[in-house]
Amino acid sequence: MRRPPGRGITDLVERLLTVAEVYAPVERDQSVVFDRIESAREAAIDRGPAALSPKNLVFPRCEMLLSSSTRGDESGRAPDPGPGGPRVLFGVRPCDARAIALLDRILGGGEKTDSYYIRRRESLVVISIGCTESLETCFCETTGGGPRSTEGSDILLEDLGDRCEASIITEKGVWLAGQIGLEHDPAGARTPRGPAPPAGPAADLAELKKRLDRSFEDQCWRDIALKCIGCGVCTFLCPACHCFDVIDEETAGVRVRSRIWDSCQFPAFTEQASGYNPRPSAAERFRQRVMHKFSYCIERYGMPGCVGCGRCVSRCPVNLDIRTVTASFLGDGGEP
Amino acid sequence: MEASAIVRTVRERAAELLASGRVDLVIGFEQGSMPMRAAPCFVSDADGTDRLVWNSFCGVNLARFLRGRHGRIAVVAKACDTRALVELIKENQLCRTDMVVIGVPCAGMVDSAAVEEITGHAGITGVEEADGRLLLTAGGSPVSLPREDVLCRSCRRCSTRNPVICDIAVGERAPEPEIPGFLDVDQFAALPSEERRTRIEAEMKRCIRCNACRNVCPMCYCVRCFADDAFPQWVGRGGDPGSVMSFHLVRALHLAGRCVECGACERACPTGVDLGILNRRMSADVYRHFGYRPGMAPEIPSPLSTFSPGDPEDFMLEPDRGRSCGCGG
Amino acid sequence: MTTGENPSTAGWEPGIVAFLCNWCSYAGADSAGVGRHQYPSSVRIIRVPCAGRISPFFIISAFLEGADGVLVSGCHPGDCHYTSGNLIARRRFILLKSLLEHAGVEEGRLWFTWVSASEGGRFAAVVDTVTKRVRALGPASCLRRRFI
Amino acid sequence: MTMKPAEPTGAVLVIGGGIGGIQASLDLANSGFRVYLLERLGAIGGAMAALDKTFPTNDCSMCILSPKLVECGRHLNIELLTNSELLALEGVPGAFIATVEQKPRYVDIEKCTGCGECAGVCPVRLPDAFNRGFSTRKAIYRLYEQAHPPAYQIDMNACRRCGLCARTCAAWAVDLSMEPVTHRLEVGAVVACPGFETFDAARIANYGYGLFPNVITGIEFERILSASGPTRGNLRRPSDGRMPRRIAWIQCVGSRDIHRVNNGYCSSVCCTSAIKEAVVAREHGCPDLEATVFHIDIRTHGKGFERYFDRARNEHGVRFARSEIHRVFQDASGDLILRYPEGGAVREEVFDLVVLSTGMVQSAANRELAARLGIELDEHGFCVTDTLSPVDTSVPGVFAAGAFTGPRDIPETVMGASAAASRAAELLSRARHSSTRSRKYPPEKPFGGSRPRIGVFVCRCGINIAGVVDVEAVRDHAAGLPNVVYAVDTLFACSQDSQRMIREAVSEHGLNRVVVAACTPRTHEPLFQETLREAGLNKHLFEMANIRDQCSWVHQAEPGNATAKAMDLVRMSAARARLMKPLAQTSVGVERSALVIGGGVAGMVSASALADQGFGVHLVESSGRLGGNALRLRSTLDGSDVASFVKGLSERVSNDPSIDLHLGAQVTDVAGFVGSFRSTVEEADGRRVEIVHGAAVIATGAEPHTPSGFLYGLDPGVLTLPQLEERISAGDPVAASCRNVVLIQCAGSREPGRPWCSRVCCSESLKLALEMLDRNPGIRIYILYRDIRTYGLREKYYLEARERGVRFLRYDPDDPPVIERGDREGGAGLRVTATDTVLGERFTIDADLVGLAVAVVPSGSSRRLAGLFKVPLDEDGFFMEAHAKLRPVDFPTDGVFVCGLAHGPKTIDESIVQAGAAAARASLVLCRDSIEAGGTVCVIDSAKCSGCGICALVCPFRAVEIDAEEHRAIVNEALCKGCGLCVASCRSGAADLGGFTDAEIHAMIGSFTSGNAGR
Repeated sequence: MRRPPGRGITDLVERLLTVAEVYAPVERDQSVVFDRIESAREAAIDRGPAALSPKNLVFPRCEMLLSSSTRGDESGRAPDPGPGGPRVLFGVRPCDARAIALLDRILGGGEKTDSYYIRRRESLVVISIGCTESLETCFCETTGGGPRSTEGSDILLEDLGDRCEASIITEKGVWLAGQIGLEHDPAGARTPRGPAPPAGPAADLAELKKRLDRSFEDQCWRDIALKCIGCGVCTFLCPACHCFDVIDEETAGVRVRSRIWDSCQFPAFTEQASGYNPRPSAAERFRQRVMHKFSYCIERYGMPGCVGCGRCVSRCPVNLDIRTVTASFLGDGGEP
Repeated sequence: MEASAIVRTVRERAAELLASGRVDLVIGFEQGSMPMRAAPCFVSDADGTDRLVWNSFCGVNLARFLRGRHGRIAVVAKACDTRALVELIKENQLCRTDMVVIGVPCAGMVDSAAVEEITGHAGITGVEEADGRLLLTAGGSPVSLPREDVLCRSCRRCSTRNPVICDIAVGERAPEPEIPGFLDVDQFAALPSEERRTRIEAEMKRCIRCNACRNVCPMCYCVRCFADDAFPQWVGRGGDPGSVMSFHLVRALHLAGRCVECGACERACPTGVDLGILNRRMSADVYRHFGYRPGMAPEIPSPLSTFSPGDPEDFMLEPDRGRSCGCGG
Repeated sequence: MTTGENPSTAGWEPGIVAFLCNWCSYAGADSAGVGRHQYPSSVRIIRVPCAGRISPFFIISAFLEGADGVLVSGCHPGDCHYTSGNLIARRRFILLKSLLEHAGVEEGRLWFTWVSASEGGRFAAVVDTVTKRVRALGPASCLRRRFI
Repeated sequence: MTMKPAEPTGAVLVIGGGIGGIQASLDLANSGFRVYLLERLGAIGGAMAALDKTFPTNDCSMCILSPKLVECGRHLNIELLTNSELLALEGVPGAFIATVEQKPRYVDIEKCTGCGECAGVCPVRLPDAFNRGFSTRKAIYRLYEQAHPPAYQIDMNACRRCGLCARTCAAWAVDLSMEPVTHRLEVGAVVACPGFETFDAARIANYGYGLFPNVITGIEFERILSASGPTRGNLRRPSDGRMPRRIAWIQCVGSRDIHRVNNGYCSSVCCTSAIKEAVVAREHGCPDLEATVFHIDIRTHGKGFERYFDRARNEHGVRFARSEIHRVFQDASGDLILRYPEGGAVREEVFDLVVLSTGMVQSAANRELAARLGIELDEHGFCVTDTLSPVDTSVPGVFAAGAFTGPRDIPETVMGASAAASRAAELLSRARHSSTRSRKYPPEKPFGGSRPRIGVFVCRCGINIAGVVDVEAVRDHAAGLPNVVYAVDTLFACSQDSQRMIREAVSEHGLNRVVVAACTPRTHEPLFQETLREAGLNKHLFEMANIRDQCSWVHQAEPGNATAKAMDLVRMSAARARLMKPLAQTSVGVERSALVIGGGVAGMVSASALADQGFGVHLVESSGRLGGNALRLRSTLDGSDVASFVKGLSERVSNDPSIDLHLGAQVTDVAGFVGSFRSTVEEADGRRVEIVHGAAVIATGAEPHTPSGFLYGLDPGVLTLPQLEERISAGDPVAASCRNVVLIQCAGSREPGRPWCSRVCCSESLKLALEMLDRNPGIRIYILYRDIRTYGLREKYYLEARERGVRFLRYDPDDPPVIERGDREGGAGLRVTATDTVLGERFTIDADLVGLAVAVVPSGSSRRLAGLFKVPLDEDGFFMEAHAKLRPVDFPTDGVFVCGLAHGPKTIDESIVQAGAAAARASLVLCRDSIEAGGTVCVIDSAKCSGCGICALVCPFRAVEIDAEEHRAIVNEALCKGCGLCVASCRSGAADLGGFTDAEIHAMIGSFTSGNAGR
């Protein structure tokens, strides 16, 4: 059962608002999304997980890259310069925070960094709240995370009702804590809080990857994807999916280049100019999604591309449940 | 007929069809991975028919899954699925002779999100149905809800509960509701333009262009959707609100006279956009102006493929109307 | 409807896109020219073979690209050069107008009419009426593209 | 068979530029003959140009006429001779010399751009005859706004020779020194369609026409209704400009009148015309407008007219009063008072406006013309033609059509003109293509992959554009647009100099698209497209921005806005031009033979005309015998011998080597399309043969209705008219010795299940009545009727019958005559009881025989055949033509034509005319080696097509089909007319229209705003 956030949390939010832009789960038109808040009252911490993941803050659904005029004048516009000061992403679940950690590895680290991502990410401080309950759709533990995972969080809070306990995890966390007078509470981390909520069976991700890699050419994908309608719900709701397309658009003499979310589940995702499509059917496309999350990401970034938030499970229009799929590979025979 | 009896009959008929070789495939529903979920399933041998179920969560329109498949197919279809089949047959997408319709009367499907809302997101771990009620296990405790209270929005205004085309009828005919008309449309239309716009813009703002509404729709089968076409790009793919709104406007127009109001799009939308707010306008207009209800009769031509000399014209500008008249003021 | 100007848009003139069928309405616009019927300079005409050629895309696209009003005109019923193009189109137009207005595009932005080849005066009167109505409504914003 | 001259001249002189002359000219010029079209006035268009709407569809007259004016005016093989008169015709059929005098126009047609600046400065104002004096024009003027040729002319009778116009004209087109020119034209044949005049209403002084301002004629009323007329379509009465609320029409003014004027004929069109005017007045006028038509009979005998009449009465509330009005009175306010008998008393009623339905008469000019042609006229001045060769005049090689040959409506005129064209083509078939001209163009430059290089030519149009629009600014704006490599302004873009400039610019600057910012593409696009072709560019690489009609002429007081708009229009055109592609034309071969279905008179006439024109014909007749319905006729009302005509025609058809006769055969399948149909014919012996043909003529006739009631079939004394005629012809003793015969009209017509007038029955009844009187002068004949519809010149037989004692008794359809078995001694007598509505008395007639004028109903085979050819039937089951007025024998589907009773009830002479017309129209297809297809046609991207079929459903021309195997739409380019209906219907973006592609229009929309930020 849900319970409203303790006073400790609301106090904290009020203090945050004095030092930074705060983004928190808010209720908009009957669903919970992350958006900027002006007062602690707006934060909808008690309304269940947000329908959309917070990735929009660092990787917007549509982001202008550059713009120009088609008519030789200066009527074009410069792209959005990004946030002016620090932003606090408050009240995310540890799984969503963990997804940001993955995005950091992909877009913000290594040889190829994404300046647009970094611009938004650098100013962002992530404060997560440890989960004290789980839903049927939760499976963070299956993906190597957990209800109190600290990956991706700058500060992890535990809601203890009238007060909250903070684990300050990163330098950014230290900085922000200093700004609002929040103290690291290492004692709290040891405070017994009852049993951790069950969040999916733990899984042997290495074994899963091995079995998936073996099954690339397997016929089973065709059967699994029979009911897939090829929409982008799973990927667009996923806090870790990060594929995009770059488009050029023009109106009234202004031409704009933007990047927009794309989905590996869309046929056009891999369609080539010649019309040839290396992933011609839902089977190849669904396989790509699973392989990417549980094989390629592990290979390249050392963590799976799925954090077990359960959004795709709960919102898939045809109940194509990724847990069932991964479980089937881990079943007795090794293949479903 | 009890739900369990319907399930038994569906399984028996499906098994017979497959065993006798009359069909190569049966498309129906199976129990989903959680309570309150039923998922489309594809059964190609008689042994597999035990997977088939029928309950209040079979909201997906299965007509969506017949196109492009070879061989003869049986489909477990509720009224709105059959209405979509009728339109698809009319549009040369399906061949009536290649399908066997196992028709199931429908008392409306349950909106699982509404159930979750009512039960305070307590976590539903079990669901059974009896006597028009849902018997739920919510947060570990039993809860009983009348189905009527948690029906999908589209089902609450449903006008056709029995299959329009049917080869094998399962269950007793459901009483057809009085056609509820278009009260919702009229009420919305009565609002001031500015308020309508605000309401619709609020809906459209939630759209993330994931295409679930389009892809789950049985009538959206274009090889390439206008929204994905780059030349000409009628509607932008980016985030500008005008383009998002236009995407839904054009989709509503493309469905005008074809939308069977199954509500599959609304159920599929991950952000809960009230797509009916546009589609219902078209349904009302098509019915009132052209007397047409999609999917009700294969022989009646689609309303946008024809015309009547007496079609309404009062929407048109008549600059001289009243002006040239010297006696009426 | 008042014809009074919104003070914030004083001096502002609407941009209106007109789609005219070649055989009647475009000819009617020509007749307006030949007859020197003066009308407001707000309209940009796009010639199409038949009202039946006018896809809903044209109209929605015009609003997207910044039109403050759209005018569509074809042959009077019975005059269609292609027999019945205007009548099939009429059904599309009924629905399109209804839908756009339902969605909050103000009544008075989108206009349909019939103008015949000889009706130069009527064409001018149509443009006059449409311009007045659109001017009173001010700049359109409902569908206009704004990049974010 | 026509005696054919050995080496005829392949040119025809067409006299009269009305719709008849235009139709004949186009048919001849499009089938390989050179045409000289002679028009007395300064522009073609004739009476139709003055009409507001046309019945029974209420189509806008100008809308349907103006494309024909333009086509005629621009046709390479039609030479327009306006302001011209025939002086003499010499020679023999096949080789005439026509002497024509062309009066000076004082304006050079080649130079005049129609801008009208001259009329603006002309100081002389005089009543405008085209608007019947309700408005004024200048001494330099154009007949009407859409006139063709569009050049102005000077009325020298009014001109003061001040020279202002000449000085104002920037094109140097005014030439006051012009002299008359005499042309000697070598022509093989003459088609005379000089039309009619309306009766001068002032001749009947009682109506006060000319004295009372609010008494006007029908044609004047049409001008008042017309949007381009003196009141711009606002219904106003002349005296005080008030909108009339009560309008009366008085019918038969100058027609059916042997007492006040010697016009014994019926003008045939006025009843339906008055109905149209009343209906349109009710639409235009105030909501409570009262329209009353005072008439003798209502003669709505044409196709669809009776329904029109019904609707006028029942839906539009038009009142019909059966009263002859003898006098109109005017009161002090200008209102008009009519007195008429009603229910035994005289009723007086006040009207705001009285419209006189004046009849058709022949002018002195036409009499003069006839004299010069040497052709015979009747007492009323109408050209005499034979009933069974209805477009042949008394002079061989001279054919006539339209109202010159008797009162005719528009479709009758169009059919007559086509039939006359066919007769001329039969005479001159050996000279087809011998006198025509064609243009040769250099090969098109290769286009593939070239970057757009756009040239923009901005026309100043003298001061017409440049006087308002800042042309230099527009030119400079154009020069800065993407892909525009050349921009220039020119004084007159349409001048010969400018054409050379465009050609040179194309080669010098490597232009591959051309934009001309000038006037309207409707008139000028063909000219520039020709220039492009001469420059080696595909004609579809051309685009026009209309900155005259849409800018300078309509925003004269706002030069700044007009200039800004002109820039926008040019920018939109350039945006479109960037995306234009050359469109290929392909050729589809033509099989030079026709399939004619139906071996009645219409089918046989059509077949023999086509054979005479030099084409092969397959004539399929389902019965074993040629002749059809005409086999039942012995003669016509005017005594022409139908029996020998049919016999002769049958022999001629049977013996013609180019006619392949299939008796007892049926068409069972039709495939293919115009130019190459493949039809399967099942022969009498069951064999199936495939016939390849380029065109098809449907002439399957109609059937007499089998009546129910009236004791028909129960009493041998009750017969249908055809049965009665057979009995009379056979010299049946009963028929010969009768004392009393009753003929009942409208037995099955004009009633709910068959709401049409069967057109022929009144005349047929008169024919039988007169014949019975001839054989048995003592016989008493009663004709029970609703309206006597002896339209046109047939009216004289109605007069004759009345004079000879035939009793005409009018019954009410709600109280139809009752027939019972009589109890008279000596045989099976019949008793007919009815109420005479004129006297209001019930009467009883003891009759020996009763003849029922049964309805003409569609042939049982029509529906099947319509399905095979994919052509429509009307709501009554007759074949429905493509357009009731101007395409009366065509179908929307190319290459298929209809004639005779299959199209609707008509008399034998009308069937013969229509059969000739069908032959003329079919010859347009058959005379060509190939049909050009492509260009502005629909193209399907099959990769996007999902085969839903909406395109095929909406296509009016059956040009799109869904391929059964590929499951994709395919377009038959030869049938596609390029309307784009399917394109806008296609949800998948699979259909597109060449020349008006989605991408082009999208580009125009996308560039319409000036791009000012914050707009």
